[in-house]
Amino acid sequence: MPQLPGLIKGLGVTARTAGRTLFPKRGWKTLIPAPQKGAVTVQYPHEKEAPPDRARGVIALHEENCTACMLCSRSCPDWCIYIEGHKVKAPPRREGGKPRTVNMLDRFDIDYALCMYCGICVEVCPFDALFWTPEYEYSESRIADLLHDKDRLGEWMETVPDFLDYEAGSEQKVRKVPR
Amino acid sequence: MLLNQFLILGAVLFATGVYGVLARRNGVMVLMSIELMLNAVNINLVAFGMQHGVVSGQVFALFVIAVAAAEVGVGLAIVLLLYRNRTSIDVEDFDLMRG
Amino acid sequence: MTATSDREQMAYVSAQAADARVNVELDTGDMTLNIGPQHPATHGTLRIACQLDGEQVVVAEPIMGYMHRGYEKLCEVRTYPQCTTLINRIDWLGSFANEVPFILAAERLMEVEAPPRAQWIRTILFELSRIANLALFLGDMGVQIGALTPVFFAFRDRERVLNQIEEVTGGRFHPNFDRIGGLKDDIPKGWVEETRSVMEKMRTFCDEMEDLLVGNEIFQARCRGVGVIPPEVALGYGLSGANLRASGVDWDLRRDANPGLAWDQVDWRVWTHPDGDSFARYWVRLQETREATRIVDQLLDGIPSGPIMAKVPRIIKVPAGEAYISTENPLGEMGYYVVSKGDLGPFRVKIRTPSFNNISIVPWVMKGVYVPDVITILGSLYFILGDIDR
Amino acid sequence: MVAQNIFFGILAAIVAISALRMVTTRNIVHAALYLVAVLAGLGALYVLLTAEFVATTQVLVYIGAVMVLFLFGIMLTKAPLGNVMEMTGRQWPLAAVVAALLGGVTIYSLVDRFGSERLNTDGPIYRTADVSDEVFSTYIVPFEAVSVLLLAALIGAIVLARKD
Amino acid sequence: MTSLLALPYWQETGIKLGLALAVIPTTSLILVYLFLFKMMAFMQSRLGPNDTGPYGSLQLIAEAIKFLQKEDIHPEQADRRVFRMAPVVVLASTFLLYVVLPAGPDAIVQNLDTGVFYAMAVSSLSVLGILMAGWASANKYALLGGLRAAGQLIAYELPLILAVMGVVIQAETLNLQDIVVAQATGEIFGFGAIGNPFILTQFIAFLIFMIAAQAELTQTPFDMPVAETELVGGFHIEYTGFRFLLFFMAEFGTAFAFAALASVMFLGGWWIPGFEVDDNILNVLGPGVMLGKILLVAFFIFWVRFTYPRLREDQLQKFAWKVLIPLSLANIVLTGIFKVVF
Repeated sequence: MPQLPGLIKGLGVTARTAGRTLFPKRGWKTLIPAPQKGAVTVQYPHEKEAPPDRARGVIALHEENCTACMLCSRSCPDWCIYIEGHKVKAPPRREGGKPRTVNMLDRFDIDYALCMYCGICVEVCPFDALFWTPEYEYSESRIADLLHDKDRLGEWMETVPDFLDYEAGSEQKVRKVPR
Repeated sequence: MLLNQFLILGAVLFATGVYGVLARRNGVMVLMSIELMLNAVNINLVAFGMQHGVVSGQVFALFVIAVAAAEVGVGLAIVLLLYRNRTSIDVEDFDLMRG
Repeated sequence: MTATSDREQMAYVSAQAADARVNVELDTGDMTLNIGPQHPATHGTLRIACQLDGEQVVVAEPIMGYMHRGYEKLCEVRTYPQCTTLINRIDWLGSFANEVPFILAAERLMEVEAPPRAQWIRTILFELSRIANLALFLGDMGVQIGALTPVFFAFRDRERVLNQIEEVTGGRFHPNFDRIGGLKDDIPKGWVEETRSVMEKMRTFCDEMEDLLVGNEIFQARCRGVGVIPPEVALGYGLSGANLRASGVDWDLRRDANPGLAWDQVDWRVWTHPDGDSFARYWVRLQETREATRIVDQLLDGIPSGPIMAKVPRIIKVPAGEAYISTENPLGEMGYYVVSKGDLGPFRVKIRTPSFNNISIVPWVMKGVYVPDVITILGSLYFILGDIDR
Repeated sequence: MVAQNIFFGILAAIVAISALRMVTTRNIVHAALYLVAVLAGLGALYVLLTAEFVATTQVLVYIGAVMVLFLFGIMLTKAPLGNVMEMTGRQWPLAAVVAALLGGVTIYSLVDRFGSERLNTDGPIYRTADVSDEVFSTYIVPFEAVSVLLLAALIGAIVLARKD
Repeated sequence: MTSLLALPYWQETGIKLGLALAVIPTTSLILVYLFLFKMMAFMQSRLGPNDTGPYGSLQLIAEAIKFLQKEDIHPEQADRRVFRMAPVVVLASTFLLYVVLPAGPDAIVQNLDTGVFYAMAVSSLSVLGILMAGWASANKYALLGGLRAAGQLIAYELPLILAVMGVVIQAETLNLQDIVVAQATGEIFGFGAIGNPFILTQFIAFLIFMIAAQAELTQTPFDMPVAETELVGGFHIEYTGFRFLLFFMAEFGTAFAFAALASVMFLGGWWIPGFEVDDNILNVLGPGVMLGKILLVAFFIFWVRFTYPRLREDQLQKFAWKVLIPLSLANIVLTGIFKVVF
């Protein structure tokens, strides 16, 4: 078969794509134009994309686990985590034990205007207090509002998905999200 | 309409063209003034053609337009050549032949 | 090689003309056209100062630094894990590939080696980011010379690759997934199958590009014979990556100097093209994208089981020493020269980015070309601004 | 007839003023654009004189080709934006006198000869077909000559404008 | 002509001109919505504008309103008068084109004897506006774009006219209405049920016409005057707001006009097989048929636009002078021979 000229082939590609967009395969309804189905774009405000579970959308804080150890704050590459705490005497864990000194968290702010979403803080946290959630709809019109305090960060906790199972051959253990 | 309307307009255009050719220093401007004169002739041709009820006036106007196009092509080529060689299109600069 | 000698002669003549202009300051009516700093063809803030004669370029000089972010200096005041967040942002289209050489250099200094599973996953992600990067080039080249549609196809299909990267690393553009001694996490269940189907789609995308652009007569007319770089000149200017391979130099760090990733475990080949013109550069990159999908397919088949992290201390202190590791990144040879004094962070990081060297050939290759060819050549040299000004 | 006279007045004013501005303006691109106005006005006047083919040719050749060529040439020779003082030579008063004399003599003789003779509007109206009939019968030799002239001009222009 | 409610001449002309004036924004709206917004989006697996109005059909109106709100900016160095006039000149050229486009036996603004010739002459006016815009913007990119546009439009004017010549020879008339009639009454080797659309007998001319029209419209394989990635918009780089809108409207209005010319000259215009040529019903049905044919032609114009990369300036000139013009001359000779023989 003689080679088709590239010019015509190119037209074929675009026409085919247009056809596929207009008439996606939908069973017996295939011949009814349905670009809404055929287009690969997501019409954002109307329909929302579901990011993967591991997507780094926003950081959630499980406040009970935080000991204000400052590890996350120190390992942040652009120092956007602000932690303040004070020490309190907590009742002993067991009857008759010594009263413990516990760090109480006064302030835990993440400035998302500075955050680079690298996830180092989540990784270094030794007490499972920080989690990524795929939520992404928290843009603000004022840049100062991007500073999330610990209540706001705590609210994100509900949206944290469970950790995924691993592919076969992995020796990693699936962690649990504290609820 | 008077015949003279057109003829006098042609005369005015022609005189303006003559002024342009004589007074202007820029080569392209001189060419354009010549176009003006040719057009002054054209309107006379067409007006007289209508006055006498013959089609030759229009035919000659067409010939003039064709000749003008040829003239502009060559003229502009010369001007561009001058510009390239002398980086100027001022006709008063081109006085190499002056003794 | 007559084309070369003609070109050299022309370059010589125009250099003479340029010298004369500078020395005598005679206005010969040439026009200076600044392509950039804000210009669609420079995809970023690069400026090409062109001296034009009509539409012909007499001298073209790339002026860079509009987006310099001082990453080498910034790395000096950060710990090793923090550095990878910055390094991600050098070549932002193939960002996982950026992390690898730096991490490898640090690993060499610490004398640890990532476990095989980590190496395989690293290689897969490396190739995925290569595909994501090159796919955009394949479409963008069309835009540079006026075809609107390919770039939309490129964005459409690159999205799938980015999704795959995101599913593993959590980041689409800045994965920050590589760690000294291994990887941050293992791959989730079902990812391998999904990636296989995505690779299938990417091959379809490559076929579409072949029909839309490579086979297109107009594209060939625009690219063939435009911006010819002979092999010796390419080597002389330190070109690397597909730009070098398009000049017929069979050189690929993945094969020639594998720094410890899984490329030697699979069967693939290095594509070269003898012409050295813009078309050759496009063609080589197209074949490389295909080859990368094949590499990924093979790697997916044989991911070894095991841990993904070697034994490294929780607080990473790198022993004193120096190491230079370079890998074959999507854009070319990317190398990190890491000097450590035994601290938490590097003492000095020198980053050898491919785009910086690739773009430095612009004054040579753009002598005597037309303005539209400037765009073609810029597009086919394929640089990323973050990669020039890091 | 009134409408025609009004239109003639408007068009003639445009033509004459544009022509004057053309030879007096200091900006060469403006001059070319004024010439475009002159030519367009003349084209409209041809329509008034029932010479539709000449009018269309005027637009096609003069405005569409000749003037574009002019502007092209002007812009290739790097026409500066703004006014240039040295557009008019030192001898312009003399030129003005000559032109005024020429115009005065011509107009005087025209008025003297034709006076208020009316334009013969009842004569036959020649459409395009008649013009072409005339061109390709009576004037076939001049037509061919013009063709050869155009060809010669074309070749001449190419030879002149070539770089080598 | 008298059938049009027997209005005085000037009123009739006024109405017709008003209609033609209103048609330009409408047609460019149709083309932009159908092709630039929707078809291009589908060809790129997108959806296109979707929010404004049903299926996003009011998007262009919204954009027009947006353009109207914008400040009218002149560059500091610009030649203001010329700068302001340029888009009007371009739009005027488009408008004058609409004057001779027939949409039915009587539905035409002015049935000129030399309709084809007039259309060619008028369409060449837009070069003037483009050159003015390019020069007056005081911008190197704009000037380069203007010069490129001028060079290109002059070069492609010739094949355009020469391609039309084939049709003119076959129809034996320059009048666009008569060309339609000639196609309606013509027959190919005795088979006259669908008339003789000249696309069948003048296919080479049709191809040349479409290619040259593509170049005249500066659509993609020939869009180097506006080339976004090279000249960043070329001659209209400095235009904002309403003036840019004028350029935009002119671009698509002219595309519509050229598609209309093509459908009149090659596809049989407003005639529908099975009707008498001067049937009054065609005045009603004709515009619809015309619109369908125009959209078909425009579809091809834009299909090519969205698919191909652009040529280089010298390649474009070479293509015009070395391929198109000889080909169209050969077509004229062939047509002449066939005309004499048959």
